[in-house]
Formats: sequence, C-alpha cells, structure tokens
Amino acid sequence: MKTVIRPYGDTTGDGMTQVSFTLPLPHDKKAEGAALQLAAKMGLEPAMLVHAKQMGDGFTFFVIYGSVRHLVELDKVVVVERDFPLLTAKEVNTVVKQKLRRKLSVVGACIGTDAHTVGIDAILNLKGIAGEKGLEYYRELKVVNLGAQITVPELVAAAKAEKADAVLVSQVVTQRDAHLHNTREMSAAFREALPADKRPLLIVGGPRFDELMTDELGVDRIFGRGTTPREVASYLVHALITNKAERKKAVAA
Amino acid sequence: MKTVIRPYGDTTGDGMTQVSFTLPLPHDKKAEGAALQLAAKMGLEPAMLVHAKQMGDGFTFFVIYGSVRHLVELDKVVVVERDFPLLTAKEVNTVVKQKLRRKLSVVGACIGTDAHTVGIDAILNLKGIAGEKGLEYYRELKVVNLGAQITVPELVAAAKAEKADAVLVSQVVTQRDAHLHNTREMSAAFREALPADKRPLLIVGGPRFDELMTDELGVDRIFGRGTTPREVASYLVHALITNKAERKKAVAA
Amino acid sequence: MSSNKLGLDPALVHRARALAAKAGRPVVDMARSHTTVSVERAVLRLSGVTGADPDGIPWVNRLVDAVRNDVGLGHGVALPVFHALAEHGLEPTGAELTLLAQKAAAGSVRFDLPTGKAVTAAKKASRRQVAAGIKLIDRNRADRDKMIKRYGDPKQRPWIYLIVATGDIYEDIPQAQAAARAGADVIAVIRSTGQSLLDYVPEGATREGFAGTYATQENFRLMRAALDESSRELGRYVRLTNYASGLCMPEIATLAGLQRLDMMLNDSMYGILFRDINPIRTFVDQRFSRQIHARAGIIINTGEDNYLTTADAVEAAHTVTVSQLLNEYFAHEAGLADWQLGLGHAFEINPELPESFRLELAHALLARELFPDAPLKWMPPTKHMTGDVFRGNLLDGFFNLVGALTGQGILLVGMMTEAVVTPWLSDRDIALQNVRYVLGAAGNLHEDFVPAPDGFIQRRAHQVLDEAIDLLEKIEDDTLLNAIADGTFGIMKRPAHRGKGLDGVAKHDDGYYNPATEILETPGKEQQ
Amino acid sequence: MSSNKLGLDPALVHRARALAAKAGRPVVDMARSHTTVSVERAVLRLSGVTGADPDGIPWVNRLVDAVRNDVGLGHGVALPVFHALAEHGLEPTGAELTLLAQKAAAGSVRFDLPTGKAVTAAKKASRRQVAAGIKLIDRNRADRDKMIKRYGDPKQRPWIYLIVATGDIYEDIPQAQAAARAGADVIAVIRSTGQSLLDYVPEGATREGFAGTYATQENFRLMRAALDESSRELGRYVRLTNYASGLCMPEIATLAGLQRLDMMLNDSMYGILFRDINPIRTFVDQRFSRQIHARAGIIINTGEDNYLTTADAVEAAHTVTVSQLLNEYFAHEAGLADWQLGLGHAFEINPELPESFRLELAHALLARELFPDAPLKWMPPTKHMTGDVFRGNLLDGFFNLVGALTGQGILLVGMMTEAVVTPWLSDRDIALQNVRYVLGAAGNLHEDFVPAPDGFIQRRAHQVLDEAIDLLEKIEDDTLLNAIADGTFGIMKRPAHRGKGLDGVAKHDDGYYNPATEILETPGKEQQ
Ligand code: B12
Ligand code: B12
Ligand SMILES: Cc1ncc(COP(=O)(O)O)c(C=O)c1O
Ligand SMILES: Cc1ncc(COP(=O)(O)O)c(C=O)c1O
Repeated sequence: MKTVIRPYGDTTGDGMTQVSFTLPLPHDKKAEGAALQLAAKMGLEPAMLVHAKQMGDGFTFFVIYGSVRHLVELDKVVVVERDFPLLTAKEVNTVVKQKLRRKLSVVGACIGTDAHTVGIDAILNLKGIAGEKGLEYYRELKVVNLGAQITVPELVAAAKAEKADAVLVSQVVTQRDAHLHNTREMSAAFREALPADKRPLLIVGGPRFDELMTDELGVDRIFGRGTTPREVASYLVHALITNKAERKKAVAA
Repeated sequence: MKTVIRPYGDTTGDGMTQVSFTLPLPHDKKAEGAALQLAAKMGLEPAMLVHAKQMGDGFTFFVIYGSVRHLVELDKVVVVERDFPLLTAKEVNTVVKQKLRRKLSVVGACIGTDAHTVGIDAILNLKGIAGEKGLEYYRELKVVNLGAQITVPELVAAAKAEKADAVLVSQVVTQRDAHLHNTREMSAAFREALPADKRPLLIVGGPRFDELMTDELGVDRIFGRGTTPREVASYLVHALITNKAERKKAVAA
Repeated sequence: MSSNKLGLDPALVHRARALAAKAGRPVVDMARSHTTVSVERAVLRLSGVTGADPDGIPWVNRLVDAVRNDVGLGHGVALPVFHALAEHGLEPTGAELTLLAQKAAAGSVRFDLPTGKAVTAAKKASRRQVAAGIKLIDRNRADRDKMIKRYGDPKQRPWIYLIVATGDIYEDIPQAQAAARAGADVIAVIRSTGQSLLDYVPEGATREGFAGTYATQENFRLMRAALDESSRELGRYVRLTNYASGLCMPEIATLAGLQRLDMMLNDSMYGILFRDINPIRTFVDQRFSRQIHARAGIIINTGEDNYLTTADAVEAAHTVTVSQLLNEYFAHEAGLADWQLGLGHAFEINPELPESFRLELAHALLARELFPDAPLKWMPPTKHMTGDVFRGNLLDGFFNLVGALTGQGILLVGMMTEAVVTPWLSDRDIALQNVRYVLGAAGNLHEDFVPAPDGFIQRRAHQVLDEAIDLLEKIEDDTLLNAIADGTFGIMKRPAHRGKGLDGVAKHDDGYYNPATEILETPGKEQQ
Repeated sequence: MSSNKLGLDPALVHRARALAAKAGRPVVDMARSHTTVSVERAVLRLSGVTGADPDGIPWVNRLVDAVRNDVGLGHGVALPVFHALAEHGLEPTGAELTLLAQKAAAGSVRFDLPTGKAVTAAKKASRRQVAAGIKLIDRNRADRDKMIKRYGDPKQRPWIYLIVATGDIYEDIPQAQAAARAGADVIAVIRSTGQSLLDYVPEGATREGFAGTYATQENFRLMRAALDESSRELGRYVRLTNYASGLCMPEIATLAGLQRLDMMLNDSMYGILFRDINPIRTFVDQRFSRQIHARAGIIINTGEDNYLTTADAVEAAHTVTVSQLLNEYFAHEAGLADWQLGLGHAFEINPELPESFRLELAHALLARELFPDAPLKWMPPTKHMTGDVFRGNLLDGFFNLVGALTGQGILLVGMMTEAVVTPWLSDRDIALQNVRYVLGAAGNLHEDFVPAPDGFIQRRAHQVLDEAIDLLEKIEDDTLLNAIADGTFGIMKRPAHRGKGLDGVAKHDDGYYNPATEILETPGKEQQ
C-alpha cells in the first residue's frame, strides 16, 4: 500500500474535500473573501465557495469545496490499536476462574451531571449491544452499575466497598469539555484516595473521546464510538490478569 | 469591527467547523487515524471524527467536526470589490449615447464544448434574470449572442465582424479546469488576432470562476455566481467609456 | 385537524381513557395528601420571597428548611411562616417575608404552629399574600393574550419549536432572536445538565451551564423580554419554553408563571424515569406545578418521546400511548384544558426498518386521533441520528413530513448534528430551512393522505391501541407505582421508595394548609 | 402500477394520442425519405467495418465520404460499396470492407452505382453482410435475456440509475462497480462535453473526456464486461446506459446493440434543442437509431427533463407531456414496444413555490397514468440545486419520494453536489443511501396516497393535460418543425434549416437501398 495518499473526489490524487462553517460577518463580497482566506489556510487550493447564506444580522454560513494540498502520511498515523486478543465470553470466564481465582469486580457509572446511561448500560447490562451480551452476562465478573449522575466521591466509595478491580466511567456530554473535566476529577480522586497498587483499573468511554488521551486524563484506557462489551471484557482480562506483570512494572516506574 | 475573527459554532471564538472527505482506504482504526491526521493538518484541533463509512472495497468517507485554529484576518482579505458605479438602464443608455455616440457592440458566446447557455442568456437576452432585463433590453447596446459550443476562431471572427467593443464568454463546465483552459485559449487568440488597441474588452463569467484570476487568464474582468445584467452593463460603460482614459494608459504601459 | 382516518372504535378509545383514569386515581389521591419542600417553597415564592444567601441558596430554601426543622412540613409552611411574621411584628409583604427568612437563617426566629384565632389570621394573611402572587400570574396571562391579539399567532400549524443551548444566557439571547427571525414560533432554552437534581433554583443571570443554561427567574425574564422585542419586530408572538421537571418542578412552574413563559416541559414521569427522582416526590410536585400552569395559561409538553431513546420505538409504541393517556388524566385533574396539552411523541423508529415511515405515520396519527384537541408535541429523530449529517438532514425532512401529514401541533425542529453537538447557529438555520421547505411544499398533502382501509397504517394503529389497553389493564390491576418499578416506561426500573428527593416529601397532617392550592382549586374568585 | 388516481377522461387521453400521431406523421414521412451520413455509416458498421485511420477518423467515415464524393448519398452506400467490393475482387466480409475503405481513402477506388444484375448482387451481398451484424445484435439480446434469467432483475421498482462521469474509462469502471455494489441497478456513463457534435465516433479506450467519458465501442465493451462481472458477483443483472443523441445517433445506437448495452438516451428532439443539431438530420437519425434499439431490446430514455432546465417547470409542464406523446408516437412507429419507453420527466419545480411537492406529484402521476406500460425515467432536481449540499440531499429525498408515490420505473439518482461538481464517489454513496431510505421506509406509501377527488393534485393534472391538448392542436395546425422553430420546447428556437449537420442529410433518390432498414422493417425472418 502507498504510504502517502490524498482525499479522493472522483480521481486518484485529486484531494477533493468539503468544508462548512459560519463566520460572524454579514454576507458580502468581503465575507466571501474571508471565507476563502480561511479555506486557503486550511489548505484548500483552489477553493470554490459554492454556498453562502446570511443568518440573522451578523453571521454567514459557507460551504466550500476544493482540493486540499496536505498529504496524508500513513506511516505517521498514530492510533490506539487493539493490543490484546479478543476473547469469547467463555475464554474470559476461564481465564478469570483459573488465573484470578475469584470474581473480577467491576463498578460502572455515569459521573458528574451526565445522565446518558445508554452507553454504559450497553457495556454492562445483560442486554448488551450489537448482538453482544454485556458484562453482567459473564459469570466470572461481578458487575455493579451505579447508574447516572453519580458524584466522584460516591464512585470512589463504591469502588472501595466493592473492592473494584476496574472502574468503568461513561461520559457523553462534551460541551465545554465536560467529559474531560469530569474524567480528570475522577482520576485525581482515585489517585488521592488509594495507593497506586490498590487503585482499580480506570476506564472511561463515550462517543467523543480521543482514545490517545489516556495520559492526559490519568486513566488506563479510553473506549470510543461503537465499543462492544467483548472488547471491554477482553481488555479487562488482558490488563488485570494476563498482562499484570507489565502493569505492575509500569506502576513501580 | 474586529479585524481577527474565527468561525462560530455556538459561542464567539469557538472556531467550529465541519469537514468531509473520502480517503482511498478501507475502514479501520488506521483509516480513522489517517482522517484525523488530515484534519489536524487542516488545522482542526481538537477534531472529532463523527462518521466513517466504507464505500466499496477501498474507500472510506469521513465527517469530522472540530475547532479550527486558524484566524481569519479581515484586513488581509483580498476581493474584487465593485469599483464602478451601478447604473440604471437609462443611465447606461444615456452615457453610451452622449459619450460614445454610437451603439456599443457586444458579442457573447459559450465557447469550447460547453453548452450551458442559461448563464450567458441570463446576462444577454431580453428576459434577463432576477427581475433584471438582459443587455438586449438596453437600447444603446448592440448584442449578438452566438450561443453554445462556439469555437475560439468562430468567436474571434464574429468579434471582428461585429466590431465588438466587448466580448462576453461563459464557461460553466469546470471539470479538469476546462473553463480555465478555454479562457486562456480565447484570450491568447484575441491577443494574436488583434493589436492591443483594437482588442475588445474581454469578459468571462460562470459560477466557478475565481474573480481574482484576471491576469492569469488574460481577461479584463471575471464575473461569478449570481451576476446580474445591470452589473455587467455598468461595468461595460465604466471600462469602455467613463474610465477609458485609464484603460488606454494601462494598455500603453 | 380532527379527522377519522384510522377508523378507531370510539368505544375502545373511551375504554382506554377510563382505564387511565382508574390507574391514575390512586396517584392523585397520594398527591393530594402530601406536600414537598418544593411545593412549600413555591408557596413562598408566590408570597413574594425572593433572592438568595451569599452562597446562592435561595431564601425560600432557608425559610422552608428552618420551618421544617422546627415544626416539620406536615402542616405546610404558610401557617408557621405567617404566624411568625405576625409574632415578629413584620408586615405580610414579600420584602418582610424575605427579611423573616434571613432572620430564620441566622437562627433568630423559631417557628411554631399557630392555634386558635392565630390560625385564621395566618391563613388570611397568607392567602392574601399568595393571591397577590397569583394575580401577577393572571396579569401575565392577560398580557400574553393581548400580545397574541396584537402580534398574532403563527400563520401555520405545526408551530415551529427550536432549542437554544449555549449555557450562557447572553449567547442564548441573540441566537434565540436569530432563530425567531428565521421562523421559529417557540424558543426553548435547554437547561444545564445538572440542574434538575438541584434542590433549589439558582438565582440571577447565568453564563456557565453545560449543554444548557440554568433556569433562573432572571434568565426567564431576560429571554422573555428579548422575545417580546422579537415579537414586535416580527409581528408574531414568539413563545418561550423552559423545563419544569426536576426537584424544583413547583417552583420553576411558578417562576414561569411569574415571568410569562408560554410553554413548559412538564411530564408526570420524566423525572422519575430519566433523573431517578423519587416517584412520590415527582407526582406530588407535578400536580402542584400543573395547577400553576393551568392558571398561567401555559401549555405543557410531556416527555413520552424520551421513552423511545431507551426502549425500541416499535416494541414500546403502546407505552407512549399509555403514558399520553395518563398525562392527559393527570393534566385534566390539575385543571389544564385540552389546548394546553402538548403531549409528546417522537420519530424514533430505526430508519433501516422496512416501512419505518409508514409505522411513524401510524403512530403519529394514532396520537392525533386519540387527542384531537391537544396540540401534540412532535419530536424529531435523535437515537438513530449519527455523525452522517447529510443523512441526518434527510431524516429530519421525513420527520417534518410526518408532522405535516398528521397535523401535529408543535414541531420540535430536528438538527442534523443531533449525534454530534448541541445545535450550532447554522444547524438551526439549516433545520428551519428544512421545515420551511416541507411545510411549504407539502404542508397540505394531508388532504391526499388516506390510509388504505384496513391497510398497513390502520392495522398498525389499531394494534398499538389494543396493546395500550392491555397494558392499562395490567397497570390498573397492579398499580402505576409498581408498573414504574417494573420498568414499564423506557425500560427504566424505578421503585416507589428509591430515587432522589424522597426526604423532601411530607404527608399532610390534619390542618395542613396551602393557600396556593386553595386558590388554584377554587378558581373564579381571584381569576379575572 | 396501473391505477386511475387522477380520474383522467379516456376520451381526452385518446384524443391527445391521436393528435400526437397527426403532428408526428409528416416528420416520419420526411425521415423515411431521407438518409444521413451517420445512417450510412451505421450500415457499414453493421457490415463489419471497424477501426480508424491514423488520425483517429473511423474507416466508416472515410468510406462514406468517398462514396458521397463519387456518387452522392441519395442511393445509400450499400449498393456502391458492395458493388465496388465485387469489382475489386474482395470478399463481402468486414475485414475486406475495411480494406476497401482504406483503399478508397488512399484514392485507389472509385465508386459507381451498379446497374442491372449488379444491383441485385450488391443488394444480396450487402443484405447478407448486414444481416450478420444484426444477428450479433440479436445474439446480444438473447444473452441479455439469459443473464436476466440467471441473475434476476432488480427486486424493486423503480430501478436505481446512477451516473458515472470521470472522463476516464479506467476510473469509471471501479466507480461503476462500486455503485452497483452499493445498489445501482443501472449505470450510465456520461459522455464528454464535446462528443455529441463530433461527426464521427472516436475509437478505443479513452481517458481524457471533460465531465464525461467518450462513447466508443471499446469503452462500451470494457464497461459491459465489468458490469457482467458485477452482475455475477451481486446476483442481479446490472444494466448499462449510454447516449445515442448527437450527430452519430445511428452509429452509437448500433454500437450499443453490438456491445449489449441495455438502455440508451435517445430523444427525438434533444439534439435539436440542446445541441443545435439540424432538425431534419436529427429526425432522420433518430428513426434509424430507434429501429436498432427496438431490435436490440434496448430501453430508450427520452429527454423531456431537459426542457425544465431552461423553461419553467410549472409553466412548461404541458410541453413535457406533448413531447412525451410525440416521443411515444415516434418510438412506436420505429418498432419500440411500450416496455422500452423510458419517457423522461423531472422534479424541477422551484422548491420555494407553495405546494411545489404536490405539483410535482400531479405532474409525475399524469405521466404515469398517460403511459401506464412505459417504465418512465424520473429525473432529479438540478436547476434549483445550489451549493447548499445539505438542502440538496433533502430535495433529493423528496424527489425520491415522488418517484415511489407515483410508481416511476427508472429513478435517476440525484446528487447533493449537483450544482458543484460531477458526482464524487461519496456523493453517489450518500445519494444511494437516500434512495434506499426512502424506498425502504416509504416505498409502499403509494397505497395510502389518494389524491383528493377534484383536489389540488387532480385539478393540476387535468389542467396540464388540457394545455397539452391545446398545444398539440396548434402543432398539428402549424407543423412540428415550425413549433420547434418557435421555441415551443425548452424555449430553444431551432429553425428547420439551421443547426449543425444539415450537410450530412440526403434525400433518397429512386432506388435508394438500405439493407439494414429493410431487415429492421420486416422483422421475423432474421430475428430468432
Ligand atoms: C438517548 C439520549 C438522551 C436520553 C438519555 C437516556 C438515558 N437514560 O441514557 C435523554 C432523552 C434523557 C437525554 C437527555 C439529554 N441529552 Co441526550 N442524547 C441522547 C442521544 C439521542 C443518544 C445517546 C445514546 O443513547 N447513544 C447510544 C449509545 C449506545 O451510544 P454511546 O453513548 O456512544 O455509547 C457507546 C460508546 O460511546 C461506548 N461507551 C459509552 N460509554 C462508555 C463507557 C465505558 C466504560 C466504555 C468502555 C464504553 C462506553 O460504548 C457504547 C456502546 O457502543 C444523543 C444523540 C445521539 N444520537 O448520539 C443525545 C445527546 C448525547 N444528548 C445531549 C444533551 C445535550 C442532552 C441534554 C443535556 C439536553 C438537555 N439540556 O435537556 C439532556 C440531559 C441529559 C443529561 N443530564 O446528561 C447531547 C450532548 C451534546 C454534547 N456533545 O455535549 C446529544 C449529543 C444530543 C445533542 N446533539 O444535543 N439524552
Ligand atoms: C441547466 C443545466 C444543463 C442544461 C443546459 C441547458 C442550456 N441550454 O444551458 C443541460 C441539460 C443541457 C445540461 C447538460 C449537461 N450538463 Co449541465 N447543468 C445544468 C444545471 C442544472 C444548471 C446550470 C444553469 O443553468 N444555471 C443557472 C444560470 C443562470 O447560472 P450560471 O450558469 O451560474 O450563470 C450565472 C453566473 O455564473 C454568471 N455568468 C455565467 N456565465 C456568464 C458569462 C458572462 C460573460 C457573465 C458576465 C456572467 C456569467 O451570470 C449568470 C447569471 O447570474 C447545472 C447544475 C446547477 N444546478 O448548477 C448543471 C451542470 C452545470 N452541468 C454539468 C454537466 C457535467 C453537464 C453535461 C456535461 C453532462 C453530460 N455529460 O451529459 C451535459 C452536457 C453539457 C455541455 N456540453 O456543456 C455539470 C458541470 C460540472 C462541472 N463543474 O464541471 C453541472 C454543475 C451538473 C453536475 N454537477 O454534474 N446541463
Ligand atoms: C418532559 C421533560 N422534562 C425535562 C427534560 C429535560 O430535563 P433535564 O433538564 O433534567 O435534562 C426533558 C428532556 O428532554 C423532558 O422531555
Ligand atoms: C436525451 C438526451 N440525450 C443526450 C444527453 C447528453 O447529451 P450530450 O452527450 O450531448 O451532452 C442528454 C443529457 O442529459 C439527454 O437527456
């Protein structure tokens, strides 16, 4: 496969791209020029301003098409690839039973003022999602789903009470970076409440997270759009059992 | 007014922008990473990849939202502002009659293989557009509309025969830059066929032209999306009569 | 539009209504025999207590807490408060009541239950004072009527309802005005995510909500004033909506009446199901809040649409119908007229499902024909919206078309970015353009829409009604509270004695007195 | 779908058809008494002449030009060519005919009209040779039937028709295959902008079209082979379309038959109106090309949709109807069966116009009910599409809905980028998703769509039919050629003796002989 590619409109290498945005300007030639300036800064060259519509007094919406001059360098793409094997429920149960020799304890919640439970329920509840059963279905996992709008202190307390091996937190509302603030608050609270070796594995999930931000947010793993329960279960087994040695090392360092 | 602005999603300065494009990759994590890399190069930071859909074997369509970090510098916006007064039909006729003292001769056509005549007809034909009558309505203008798919030699010949003061050319098809090639061919042919002082004013129009490209294309003026006949008539009077002195100077230089 | 395109059997419809009344009655009885901190705070707000302590806790909260501490809530706060007022030589005015609250907070007032003549005096004083508050509400209603007369109602049905959700009232205002100018008939200011679980109403103009702006009296006032300006400008009365649901339902309802809001989200079960608020607390609060809305001429919007975000829109279609019937019963009981019932339902069927559009038509038409005189609030697709905004705008168009074909009263405008962000300015503009196109181009297509006799649409509607009746029978048998506990609505299981805010509920003691309820339940005298 | 939702008066419909026949008859007579360079070249192509000179001018052109130079076209080329062949001791095979062309181009052959027995010999030889060509067409038709039997037709009506337009056959192929995989039933390869005015058909595989790919025999072959592969893969016969219209209509029609294309754009007036091709040239070419299509089992697509890009879709609605009736008449006359008539019409009413959607329904349903057995080609909005691609996708959705509600046969899929670019890969995908949603969700809604008796839709349809009859009366009076000259269709004025290609027309002399016409007009013998 080539390592340098460009967007494709209808011909290889044409770089064709569509952009839309609003500028806080009434619609006139100058505003169109401003929109084209921005398109140029974004790398569209040449750019066609194909639609402009004034909204109210002082805003104009633009649609621009054009060829973007940037190259996509595939060898420099950074992603969180799944670095653990995808197990079946049976395999997960077997590993937990044979290696951990007790039930693996999971506490889940939707924290802060966020009340979107459908995502965390999809991961935890029996019903699951996309044809996969949720973690409750796994015989060797003990799941406590605290539900929505749980405060961080409540969550820490529950994690302690349940001797949680892993804490799963969902965040769906992202306006003003609510999800990032809440996650940071949560991970800080766990760091404060528990010594590193007693701290549960911290996992957050939600449709708008950047999976690369684990370090910045102080969590062990981030799951994004379209996560399935099996992926999470497999990761739990990997991080808490199969790969425990490495984890210990990392913590010590 | 501020001279530096940013796109507006729902809060002043948030920079919010929408982008979509296709990459020639099957859909997987790596492809999403590639899309995000491109978004970053376009200046979206942070960028949310909100939609990815594989099409066929080897292509994936992406929709990305995010805050674009570029600033729009209003004082650096370059546009072709109307630099001539907008006249009524009556005023146009009066100026032509009093100053030119003969009918102003206009030849129009859609050149090359382009057969989109609606645009040039809107400018030239009686019927006009957007409630404004076309140039045929102007008593003091003599309009010859050659129609579609006119070759450049045919156009030059007609311009000579009609002693055209101005030649109006329409180009709508832009695939593979057809409009640019045809316009360059046309202006080169006029340069070759006629000495500078005999050459008619060359005007091109069409929905996808960049109005700033006059020099590159060797024409006097470019009219874009939504042009009205009155603008064109006013420009003709300005360029050929009112402002003739300047034009002569420019030609001499 | 009051047609009979579905050929519903009137006897069946009557039976469904009767069952809903039977199922709802015990809950009403419960609501009539309990009060809550928020009901009592609402009474104080009607009496003119305003403002908050330096920590932002409203004086109504401090006062109710103090009374409760001293004598409990079982008699209501009116008697102990107005009794204390008299005892301390204060005048029965809002200002002096607020002073009393401050003193109480400082610990310099103790409350007692009056006895003998003092009871009559306290009752009279409190009733007079609350009546003054209700008079303000009445005046607002009259003002609204006048403005509607002057500026006119929207030319078309459905009314176009748009959401504003920046979190900052000062960003909300220009956006709301722009939306109105672009064609919105109703503006809803979405609330910050945390607010419904706050057991107090924040104060003042606010700028820091998350995914919504705090509902405060001042924000209400600012936005209503801005929309009055827009109404004048546009020659069309632009309505304002906010959310009553939550732990402060009665108070927010009251503030809405005091600031001339025009519609309020007010559902009998939303708080229970989607905010895990205690069911008893909710039902008690709900009844009072609806009495206020009835008086204020406010149109309520119920929340059945939400069920379809957690449950499947086809499987659970009948639960929407059941809930609408219950909401209707509770609303009538609280004094609301049919024109005030913006019963909710939504376009939430998986668009991949064959015949999904016709199923939507069946459901929407069923609601329309069951409640011919209610405006009905028609909610756009949310659950099956994705980041594919092009597809999103298309689905919204078909949603709008169902709205037009089935004569919905209030069309909540869908946003193509539903799955992405709270609406941007441009999203709203694109969405309104969508609505305008559909209503302009196909607004009268209902004349040519005739569900085939015994065809797909009719059969589906009949099936949903049958399922609704079956479910109502079960509920009547087993009680509504148990049904809620079992996850009947939105698959959310909410036992009657769990959830937030139960500690704010008190059973009426003998001699419970609430001047507001008294006035609201015997209309005529104070009402002009 | 053959319903009577409009309550059209059968007598009126009959009258409209009779008028069209009367108006069309003189044009048919003219076509029967003239030939053109392209008709004659088509005869040579059927005889097996292939290839081009080093400048890319096909040998059929060189040969026809040589014959014309020597003896004119009035007797057709068959006689002089096969006579010369015999004279030069060449065999009547494609290869030797091509050799003859090369010799003629080199000036080493002179053509004469045969006389006496030589006439019979030349006739016989040419007829045998052309019959072989037509046999190939027949075989392709049989192959198509077999493949349809094996792979099946699309499951749904309308068939989904998608355009590919890169200009490069090797980019077109993967895009066409991707489109087929994504659900396209018919792939149309748009032609390069200049081709229709070329008086020859380019040769070979081409990569440099503007906004379309050249129609060449080799490009046809490559694409048909690719789609055969897709048909196998998908278990559904994927049809291929190209454009016959233009100066080479008869030849391209022939090549389409020879390469098993399945549909062809073939309108009686498109070339006249939109390419300024001479009317007589067009009508002569058109008749021959349609006879070929009839034989090849190819479905034609007419071009009434185009009128609505230059004329107003409401004002000119009846001109579409008139043109459909004329196209039907000419098609029947040329031997096409009803199932081969993809008569065109379009969703081109200004979407800002009140009731625009219902007007579209009225027009589309009128076409449907006037031509109950024709597949009808339903064209998407183009003129009122703008750079607002979000709105564009919405309009396309409502266009798709009209298609489903009125039982259109062939749905040309609209692109949200219509006003911007020739379709991108992603545009096609978004467009197909749109179609799938509408057909899946509302494909059967026509069952519930019953235009109100004497309501808006019925009245509009009746009005358009009345206006069409009025116009046909005028045309019959004044001749079709004059009507065209007056700008009746698409506001384009095209006098009968102006326009391109008139010099390629010749009146039949006595003894004109065309073996292809002879075979095509007496079917049965050669046809299997
Ligand atoms: C359903 C829904 C609701 C329901 C929630 C019901 C419930 N019990 O959850 C109701 C109607 C109550 C609701 C209310 C509100 N909502 Co809401 N809602 C949605 C909606 C339509 C769907 C969300 C959903 O259920 N997705 C399906 C699930 C399965 O997907 P998911 O959450 O992404 O989860 C998957 C992955 O992300 C991942 N995952 C998620 N969490 C976790 C956790 C872990 C540990 C792991 C491993 C994985 C994981 O795995 C899941 C399965 O694949 C979205 C719009 C949309 N179409 O996305 C808006 C949306 C999320 N809501 C929104 C808002 C603003 C609200 C309100 C705040 C509006 C208001 N002010 O009134 C309220 C209040 C809610 C609150 N306090 O939080 C916004 C958020 C905007 C933003 N980006 O900040 C959205 C995007 C709509 C919008 N455009 O405005 N909402
Ligand atoms: C109508 C139309 C046709 C009609 C044309 C009829 C006719 N007699 O003109 C028909 C049906 C024949 C047609 C055919 C084709 N079309 Co066409 N057509 C359109 C359509 C729908 C509208 C164009 C239009 O009339 N606009 C209205 C006029 C008033 O606007 P305008 O041209 O922009 O003109 C204004 C200004 O630009 C300016 N202006 C324009 N010219 C001039 C000149 C001067 C001197 C001045 C001062 C101003 C000026 O003033 C005008 C008034 O404001 C567009 C899609 C769209 N919605 O834009 C496609 C479109 C232009 N067509 C397109 C194509 C590809 C074709 C075909 C090549 C397809 C094919 N291969 O078969 C054919 C062949 C045409 C050819 N040989 O050129 C593409 C071009 C793609 C591109 N960017 O390269 C478009 C964009 C559609 C698409 N997305 O594929 N088409
Ligand atoms: C009936 C009802 N009440 C309230 C809300 C909003 O509640 P909150 O402010 O708690 O998010 C909704 C949400 O859509 C609702 O439908
Ligand atoms: C009937 C018909 N023929 C031909 C064409 C295309 O012609 P050209 O290849 O000349 O652009 C069209 C365009 O849509 C058409 O409708």
